[in-house]
Amino acid sequence: MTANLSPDVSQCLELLQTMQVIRYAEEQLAADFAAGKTPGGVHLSIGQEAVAAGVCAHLSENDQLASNHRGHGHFIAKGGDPKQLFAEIYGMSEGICGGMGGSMHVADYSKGIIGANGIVGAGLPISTGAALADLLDDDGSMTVVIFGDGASNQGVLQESLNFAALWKLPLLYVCEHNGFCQFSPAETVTAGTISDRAKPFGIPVEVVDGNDVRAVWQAMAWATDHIRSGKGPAFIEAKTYRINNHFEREHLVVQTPYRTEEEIETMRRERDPIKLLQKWLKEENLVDDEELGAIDEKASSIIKEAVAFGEAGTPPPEDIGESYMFAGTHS
Amino acid sequence: MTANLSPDVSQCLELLQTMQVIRYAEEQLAADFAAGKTPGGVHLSIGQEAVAAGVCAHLSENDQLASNHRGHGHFIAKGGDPKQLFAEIYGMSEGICGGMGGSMHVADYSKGIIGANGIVGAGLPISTGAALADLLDDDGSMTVVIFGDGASNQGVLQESLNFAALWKLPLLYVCEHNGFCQFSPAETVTAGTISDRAKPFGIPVEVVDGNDVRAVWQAMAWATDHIRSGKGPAFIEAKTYRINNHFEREHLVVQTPYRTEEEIETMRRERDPIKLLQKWLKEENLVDDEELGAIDEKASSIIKEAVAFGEAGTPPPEDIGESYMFAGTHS
Amino acid sequence: MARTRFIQAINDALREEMERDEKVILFGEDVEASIFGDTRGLIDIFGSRRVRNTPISENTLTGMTVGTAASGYRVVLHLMFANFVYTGMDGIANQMARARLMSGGQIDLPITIIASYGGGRANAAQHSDTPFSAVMNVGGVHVVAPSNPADAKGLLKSAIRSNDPVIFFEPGGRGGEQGEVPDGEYLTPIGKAAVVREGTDLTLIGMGSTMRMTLEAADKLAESGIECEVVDVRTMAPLDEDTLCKAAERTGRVVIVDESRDRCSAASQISAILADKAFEHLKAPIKRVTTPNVSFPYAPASEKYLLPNTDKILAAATEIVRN
Amino acid sequence: MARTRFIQAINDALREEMERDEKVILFGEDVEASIFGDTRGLIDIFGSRRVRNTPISENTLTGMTVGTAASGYRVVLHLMFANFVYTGMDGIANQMARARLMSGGQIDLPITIIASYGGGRANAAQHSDTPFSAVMNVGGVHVVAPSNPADAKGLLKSAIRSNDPVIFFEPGGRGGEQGEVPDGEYLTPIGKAAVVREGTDLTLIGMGSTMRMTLEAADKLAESGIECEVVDVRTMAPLDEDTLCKAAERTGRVVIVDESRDRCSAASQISAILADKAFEHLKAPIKRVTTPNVSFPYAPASEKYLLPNTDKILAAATEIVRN
Ligand SMILES: Cc1ncc(C[n+]2csc(CCOP(=O)(O)OP(=O)(O)O)c2C)c(N)n1
Ligand SMILES: Cc1ncc(C[n+]2csc(CCOP(=O)(O)OP(=O)(O)O)c2C)c(N)n1
Ligand SMILES: [Mg+2]
Ligand SMILES: [Mg+2]
Repeated sequence: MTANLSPDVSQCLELLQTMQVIRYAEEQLAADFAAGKTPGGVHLSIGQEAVAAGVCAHLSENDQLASNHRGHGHFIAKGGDPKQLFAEIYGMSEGICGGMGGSMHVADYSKGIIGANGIVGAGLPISTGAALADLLDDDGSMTVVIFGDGASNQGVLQESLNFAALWKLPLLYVCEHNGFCQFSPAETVTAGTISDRAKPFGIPVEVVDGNDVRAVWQAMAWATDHIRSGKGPAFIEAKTYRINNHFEREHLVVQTPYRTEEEIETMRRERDPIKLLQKWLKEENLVDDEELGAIDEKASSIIKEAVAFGEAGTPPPEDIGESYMFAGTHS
Repeated sequence: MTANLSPDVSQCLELLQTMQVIRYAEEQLAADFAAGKTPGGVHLSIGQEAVAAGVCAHLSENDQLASNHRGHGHFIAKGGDPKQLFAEIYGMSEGICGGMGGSMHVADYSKGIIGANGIVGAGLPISTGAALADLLDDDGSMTVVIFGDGASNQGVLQESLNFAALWKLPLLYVCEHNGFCQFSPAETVTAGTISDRAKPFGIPVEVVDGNDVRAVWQAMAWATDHIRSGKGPAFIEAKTYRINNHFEREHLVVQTPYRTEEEIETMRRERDPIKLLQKWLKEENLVDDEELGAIDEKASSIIKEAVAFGEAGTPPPEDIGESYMFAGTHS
Repeated sequence: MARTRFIQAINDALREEMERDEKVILFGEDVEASIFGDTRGLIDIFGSRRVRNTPISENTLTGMTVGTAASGYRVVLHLMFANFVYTGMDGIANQMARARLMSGGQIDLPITIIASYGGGRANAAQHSDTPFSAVMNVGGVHVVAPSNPADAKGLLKSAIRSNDPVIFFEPGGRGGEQGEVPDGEYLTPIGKAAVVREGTDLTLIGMGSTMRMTLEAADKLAESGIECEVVDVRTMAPLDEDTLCKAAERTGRVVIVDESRDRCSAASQISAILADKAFEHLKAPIKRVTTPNVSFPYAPASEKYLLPNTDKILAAATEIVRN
Repeated sequence: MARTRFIQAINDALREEMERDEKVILFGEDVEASIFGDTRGLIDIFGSRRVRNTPISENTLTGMTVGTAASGYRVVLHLMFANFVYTGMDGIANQMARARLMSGGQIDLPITIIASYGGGRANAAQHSDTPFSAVMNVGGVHVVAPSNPADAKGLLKSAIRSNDPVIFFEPGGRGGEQGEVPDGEYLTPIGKAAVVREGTDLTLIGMGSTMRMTLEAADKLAESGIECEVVDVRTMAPLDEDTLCKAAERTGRVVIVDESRDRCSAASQISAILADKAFEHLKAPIKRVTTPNVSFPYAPASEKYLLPNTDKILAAATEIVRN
């Protein structure tokens, strides 16, 4: 890591804002799922918001982001509209994908959000192709792929690293290591340190505390600098922790706990990325309670608005599916 | 590498014998293909015999070997019967696979030869499964998978390394790096040093001169010692060179050469593993010309016999295919 | 007989077969915790040697089974969602389906793959497929899809004992459905369809997830005096052509109900067989009630619109019975 | 019109489309040297920016196309042998076939995948498949298979211009076959079958690699006074049901010839469509001449035994014409 740049106060407040919007969104979705308001399941990233926020702070709409099944935070941080997110997850035609994709498939191509994905690891080939387009465009844009520790065991990771290294693709790998692959603790299914897997390809690597949004931001400063200056791909492994269940139906299917309540409580208490940033800002006397309250309120109101928008949506016509299958046009 | 053991003279002579049998087999097959005697194509390993010989010298029939499309040498070195090999490649029912497999699919499970494979990289998952069986059997047997530099770009390599590391599988990876992936020089499609890809998984690695059969033998002494003592997988990268075309039809399809004739000639002259071993044995005064002549003659006669056996074969019945599809039995 | 939940019947089959033969091993992603419940508790009985959680690596998982099975183990791989058949397709289509013939019959491949298929739960386009066709076409693997707990148990036990690869499709979201399961040990044969209702006016052929609606349709049709012969295909590969043809011939009118996307579906294959071998007895067009060639939308009504249902069966039936 | 080799027609299509639209790019394993000759020389004309040799990584290759195409490029991926469709199946079945619907139509996916299929050259069980079915069933990708150089050129040009994914199957080992190719620019429409011969007694439906034998059979049948209507399917997805039904109705007797393994083949799908929509006009069982559900043996005679051929078509025809 060469860039030593840190986010300034206003950048920190934006990061905080983003994380809080994500948090409110997902707390709402947890409640919505429990209340039967979401037709499908949801995978929440509560506790992991610093990765989404820190990564996307360095990206413009021209940059592309491929995400995974746990992608609400990435969507919001990359500039996706929370209103369209909620409408989508509620299954409404006002949703960003017209209600066709749902939680696992949110995408807004106009903002470079090239899709969450239900196939673990599938963002890797897609982002490799997107980065090839960036390379061909040669306009300084880049692609980021966010994937989990579990996804790192899909061979497409190695395949993609090889492509990226060979072709010097402007591609950033962000492994969001939240400690678990579904119901398996990471170390039981994932050997070694994941980011080390990039090293044989000559791809530079940074491991950061994924709950420290400033650290993520800083690593991103380094990575984007590296990539945008034409030096090829980079890899960030962000160590974080999944607070919620794998999905909100987990309590119905998992009978033997794979982690302790105590561990979760400790993480929630001591490692919450939002609290950590708030604490630091206050310790450094960079904000007062009023400012923090305003951010909190704004975040909350954004999500309230989003929920209202979603609730006011209309389900897509029953027979709509076919019309989305093909462009039916040609050049 | 801890084991410093070298092959003794009689072991060297066996290695030489094996390499020469392979060489004669493949020179014969080159001629056979040109003469239209083999129904399908053949991929020859001329110049790479030291890998097959050196690796298999350390294996018993209880050990399993998964190979690739360039697998005649591996078959012979692991104890496969050259007669059955030729009958197979001639498409005869006396072939080791009844004429069903052909060059790319030779296998003799009774000798632990669990199959060449036409899908590049497919030996990796299969050998992972075979090594799991070894682990469950717990009888000291192990599995070896030989694959090319090109195959190393299939994601199943990474997937398999992860399994092997996690479960401490008795699995040896042998990358036969012959400089080319079909018509692409390795460095154009393969980033970095292949064996480094095993390191993030904590798998120990050895890079050897794959044209020096004694070096391969020595690396195998280390690797088998490591694996058989229960320490889990190991990885050998053997650097060698493919002398012949990718397949014997290549001259019909490749119009722009991807390597110089000069390079090939130099390798043939200076790096032939058979000549190298013969030279060393003579320089060290370990053999005389008569002994060398006898080995050569024996190899030649083994292949003559094999050819005759193959030629005397009978094509399988036209309608045989279906009968091989299913066991149709149950436990 | 005992009323048993679908998922419990599968779990019982696994447990019984693992008890019966210690060569049976089970692996797959989270088979210990078991997302669907079908492998739940087996780790406690059989331990980590025979029950193994794996990394997410479908390509290796399917290919691995070949190496382990050829070495003498009976391998059960749980693939979780049937869409992951595509993710691990090479191991199925290029390896396990080919290895026996390519070796000249040197090896047996006692492999069972379990996968949960089907739509209707807003799981969206990557978790709702019914990929019968993908595996039926490869040749070299048997394909079964039980429609009730008894067959689930009996077919899975047969699959595990078979010395050939079998893909066992369980209908997603039906885990809680109950059915009578015979006491004691029994096997449901692979390759045999079941005539589950006799009738003279119309033949309904269903399979797996579509059997319940098929039987419902038969009930409704009976109310209007149309007596249906109903067949449960149970095994898609090999197809029990004999039973299917006879059932079609008995009435001369056929509706086939399959949750697959229509193009190259199991329904289409059965239709093609009947249009060839039972043609002389047919009195009306062969109808297929399948899923259109469309990806599954997330929005529930748009998804449901695509899936087979009782009304669609009735509509198809009415068309050819009037006819 | 100019006599052109099959492989040359494909090469011409690629060159013309790459000249026409600089957004067209091509990648795949050894597309520079070109094992089949179809992409040969393009590197010299268009350079390494637009023509790229790749590593052997089929899973990434198929998935990549989605990312590059959604970003505005027209991507041509050469997959080499059609069996590698299985190796890269996730990118096809779970990604490119789904991404448009899942995004609510936000993106177009101008993707063309070229793959060479078919048996008969002792390439054995992993290099001889005709996996029409695997891709026909997924929905969301078009599937074409030309039978002659003119259609090869016209269909490939249409595929490259299409804003939707198209899988272009070229018949293996037919590269040298010559045919008349129209001068100047032309397109063969995707989704349209061609009636290539008119007749009143029997309808033969072939596609891709089976067209030559199908036409040969028609010639032979004509010698015995049986006049065949012959259809070249050309596009397997979407199927031109209209043309197929009309051709079937004209004679009431149908033989469908497809190199796929039979179970869930394109032939079965066509048969199912006819058994539904053309039923009233059928006078005889619908026959399929396909490959049995068996892996391809290496031994040439044992392999040939499985493949469709003129005699098998004649046998099927005789059965239903006598009938
Ligand atoms: C190909 C594939 N295999 C399995 C699954 C089921 N699955 C969904 S999420 C998940 C765990 C993913 O773990 P990780 O990549 O660490 O992401 P996390 O859920 O921890 O954010 C699994 C196994 C899937 N969706 N796709
Ligand atoms: C999955 C797959 N993709 C592509 C091919 C075509 N192919 C056959 S051999 C080969 C090159 C393999 O290179 P390497 O692994 O280095 O082995 P080598 O031929 O050099 O021994 C390729 C691309 C194949 N057989 N299988
Ligand atoms: Mg995780
Ligand atoms: Mg090589």
